[in-house]
Amino acid sequence: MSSDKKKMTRGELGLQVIIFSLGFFYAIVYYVAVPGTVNLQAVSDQLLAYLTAVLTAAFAIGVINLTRVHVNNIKRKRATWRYSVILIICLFAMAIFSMIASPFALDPRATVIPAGVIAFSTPIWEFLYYKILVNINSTIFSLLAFFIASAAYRAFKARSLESTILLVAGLLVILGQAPVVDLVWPGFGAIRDWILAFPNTAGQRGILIGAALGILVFSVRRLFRYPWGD
Amino acid sequence: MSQAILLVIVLVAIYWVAKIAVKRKLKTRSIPGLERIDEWIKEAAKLNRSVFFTPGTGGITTPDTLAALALLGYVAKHCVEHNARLLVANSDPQVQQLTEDMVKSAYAKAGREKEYSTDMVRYVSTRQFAYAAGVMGILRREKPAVNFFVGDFQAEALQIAETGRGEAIYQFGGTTNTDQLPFFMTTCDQTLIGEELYTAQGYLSSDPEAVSRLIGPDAGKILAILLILAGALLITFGNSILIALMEL
Amino acid sequence: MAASSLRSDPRLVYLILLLVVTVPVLTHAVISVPITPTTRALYDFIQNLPPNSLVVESFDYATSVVPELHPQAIVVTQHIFLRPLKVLFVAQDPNGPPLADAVLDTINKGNKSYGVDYANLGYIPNTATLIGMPSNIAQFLPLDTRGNPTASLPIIKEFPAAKDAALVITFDDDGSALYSYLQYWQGSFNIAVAVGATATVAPGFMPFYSSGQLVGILISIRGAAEYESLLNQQYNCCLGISGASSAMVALSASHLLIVAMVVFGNAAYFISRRTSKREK
Amino acid sequence: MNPIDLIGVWVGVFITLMVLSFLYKENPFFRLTEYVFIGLAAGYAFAASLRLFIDQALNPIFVNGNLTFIVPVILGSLFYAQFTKKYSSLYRLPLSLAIGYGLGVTIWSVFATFFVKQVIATMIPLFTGDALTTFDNVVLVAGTILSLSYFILHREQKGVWGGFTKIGKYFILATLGAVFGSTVLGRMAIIIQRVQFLVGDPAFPWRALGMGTATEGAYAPIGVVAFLAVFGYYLYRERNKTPKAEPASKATKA
Repeated sequence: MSSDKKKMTRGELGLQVIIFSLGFFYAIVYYVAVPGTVNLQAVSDQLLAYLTAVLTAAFAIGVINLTRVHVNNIKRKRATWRYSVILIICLFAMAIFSMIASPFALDPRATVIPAGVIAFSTPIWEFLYYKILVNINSTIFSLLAFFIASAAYRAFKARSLESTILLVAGLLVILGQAPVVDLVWPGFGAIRDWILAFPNTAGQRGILIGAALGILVFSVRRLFRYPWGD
Repeated sequence: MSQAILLVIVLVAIYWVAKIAVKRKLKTRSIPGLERIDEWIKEAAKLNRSVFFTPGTGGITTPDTLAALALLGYVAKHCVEHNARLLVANSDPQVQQLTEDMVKSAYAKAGREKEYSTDMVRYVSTRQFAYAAGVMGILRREKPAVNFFVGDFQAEALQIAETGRGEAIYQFGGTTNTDQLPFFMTTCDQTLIGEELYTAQGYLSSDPEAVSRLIGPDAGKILAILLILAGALLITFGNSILIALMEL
Repeated sequence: MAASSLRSDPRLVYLILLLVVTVPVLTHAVISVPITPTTRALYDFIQNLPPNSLVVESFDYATSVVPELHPQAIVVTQHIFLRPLKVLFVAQDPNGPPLADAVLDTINKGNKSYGVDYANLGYIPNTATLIGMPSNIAQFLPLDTRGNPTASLPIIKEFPAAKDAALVITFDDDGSALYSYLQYWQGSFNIAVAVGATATVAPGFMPFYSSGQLVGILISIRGAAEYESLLNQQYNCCLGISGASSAMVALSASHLLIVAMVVFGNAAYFISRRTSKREK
Repeated sequence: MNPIDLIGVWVGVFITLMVLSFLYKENPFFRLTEYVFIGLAAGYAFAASLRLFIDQALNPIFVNGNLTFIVPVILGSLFYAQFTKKYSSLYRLPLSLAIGYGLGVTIWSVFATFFVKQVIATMIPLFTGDALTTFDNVVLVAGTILSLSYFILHREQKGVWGGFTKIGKYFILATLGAVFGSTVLGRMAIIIQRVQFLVGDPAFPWRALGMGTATEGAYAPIGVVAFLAVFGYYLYRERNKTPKAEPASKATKA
């Protein structure tokens, strides 16, 4: 998997110049408070406005990819093609109703879309969003509560000193978190707060600083050479 | 302003250490439990039970997945040597292609392409819980001797870890996702914690350039340790010059 | 026998958990909740904000963690409306705007009116917009969720730039929104930052609380229940508006179940290991 | 009593139980909710990003008459070149703008927020008047340094250095224990709210979740009974279909 040092094509060199100049500008614009010369802040804000315009133009990429994948499933009659039909119907129905009657409606003040259509679509959109979308997603992660309960019994063993430390710290935090336990002995809550405030903060900082350096090196290397190919 | 200078100092230190690492062809430290992998694979061959490997739901650009594939190369090589049966399950289509080539070339290198069969490397599903359900199904049916689940994992890690603990003899895990690490630590015999996952890439990689990219940041970590020590000692005696300097 | 049947089929454990949670919920029992320091810190900060300060509430969570963060959003928003404060609603998740509207539809808004005391400016699409807001809100968020031009709203005339905000509180499920506010709003403009966090990511935010970068952290549904009881003590109102307080007995029961499961699981494990050692 | 909200409650109950049915075994009900969710979420995200494109890119041109915004719109349209065969690499031009800007902003902010601020925050006195704060500070400083040392990759963890990294690992394990304990709180909160919903508990925040009011909510249990009947019938038909030899739970094929 070694990345052989192949030469950048002319096109890639051009792109790298764009990446480096924009990257370098935004890396220093907030560090270097250069009074008097060109007001960096104004330049940066104006450039930001243009960049935002470019980035929002990619609004349809996600839907195009998703539609292509599932239309493919339907054409090839894959095992789950009926589900793909349902997915496509839900996708376009929600897109249309959201464009008419959601907080992202394209014409909330009914200048172009007749007010009657908006009034008709609002309850439908609210039904699709609050009563279906929110409910599905609110339940998916509740499955994990059950998996943790069964894993707690079947898999979380104090097999070594290391897993013992982890389990003891975990159980102390769980006890400290359960409100009723505090009625038995408020010390549990204090132990939990202490574990979260000190050993946890120290360990998290070790991980955080290590990760920050990783991201830093990862980003600076890409300023000089963005790996388009591999 | 001082933070900009410190940023330059850290970057220069990292670049300098990386250069030394390339010149001296340094290696990252050994992965805890690497030698145990060899014993486990030998035992799997002896018991005629398979070795199972799954790299999670990440794509080919996800750092964790790339590190996991480096480990897969190592495991595949040893499975061929001890002729233990390797079984790989994927969630990402591109990772599926990549792992097929890796296992095939492991057999080709030992001149035994004939023994490679397509059902060794299986594509399960891109959907998180369908992937978990599929892997759990394989673990229950195959009852592998060793279960490797290393790479990019989210909430589905717990299901795989629990089922693996029930079915496999040994379990080897690794990810940088701190939210899931506790479930790896309590159910695995050996776990690569956070950045340690990348030591797998560094230790197994033959390319000194790749290894230097892992060793370089050590300079930043040592610098952070020295700064903290100096700052804490100074402030203990009431002198906050270093803090003031860094907050400029 | 019970131990082995639990080991073979996890579905029995699922049933036990379901019962242990359902019974307390059916009893509607409510118990007092001790206050975590990070919750009180946030409550005191909002309670002591000078009148007419601007607070920015950022809804940055997907629908998957509604049970953990929505109760927090309800109690904090209710607190802000009980005090003479102005509030702008924004979101770094597309699900933020409708969830903010639903919260506004529930709480008691007193005599505050839209556009003057509060406004929902909708979705922040990317970091570029987020960085631009402290200098000029209307330029980067031109329309609110009701289609009115942002610049025409009285609250924006009074606070044209987000750097005048006394506090930004983000309800965040993975840290990305929180880090963006810490890096771009606090880093350059010293705006106070607080977070309502899901329980899984809350430990990861503790280093920022201990370093003073965060003025408070609410931890999942328990944080909401604590905040709700603080509100009740001060304003003698709002008990039960978020559903968090009535979940505390079930929370305790489920936690004790997990502890029991780990303890018995390990006991069974050590006994079976000792008997297998003796047989060897 | 609003009939739409009442139907909404029953639909919500059915959906919640269709997802929870995965606990019994993976089945078509669960798969249906997954596909419906992916479709609805993508449709909604599309409308959100379209509205932003109009606000941020088209309005400056057509409402404010600022024609300079035509350039970014043209550049942005190149994103769609990736779907063509011949010009597919053109999408890299607007992408490079996003990448360059992203890298610059990341470098500056990650270093300031995650490195500098955390290092400064750990510069705390190792000896203070009060014994408890001294202990806490030592734990914080030593813990941060030692857990950071665990992630130093170029030295083998042996001898004295191995001792430091081992203690560092214990701090990391305490951290992971705290994450484990907190995760239990998070997951239990979710199942508790779902149970509040299924039993029609008035304490459930009905209005704040757009589910009408507690009066309609009280009818939720009827939905639960209805679903159990439907699911029971499905299992009954499923059991008869598969030959007796195969155990029922074999259905979790990949």
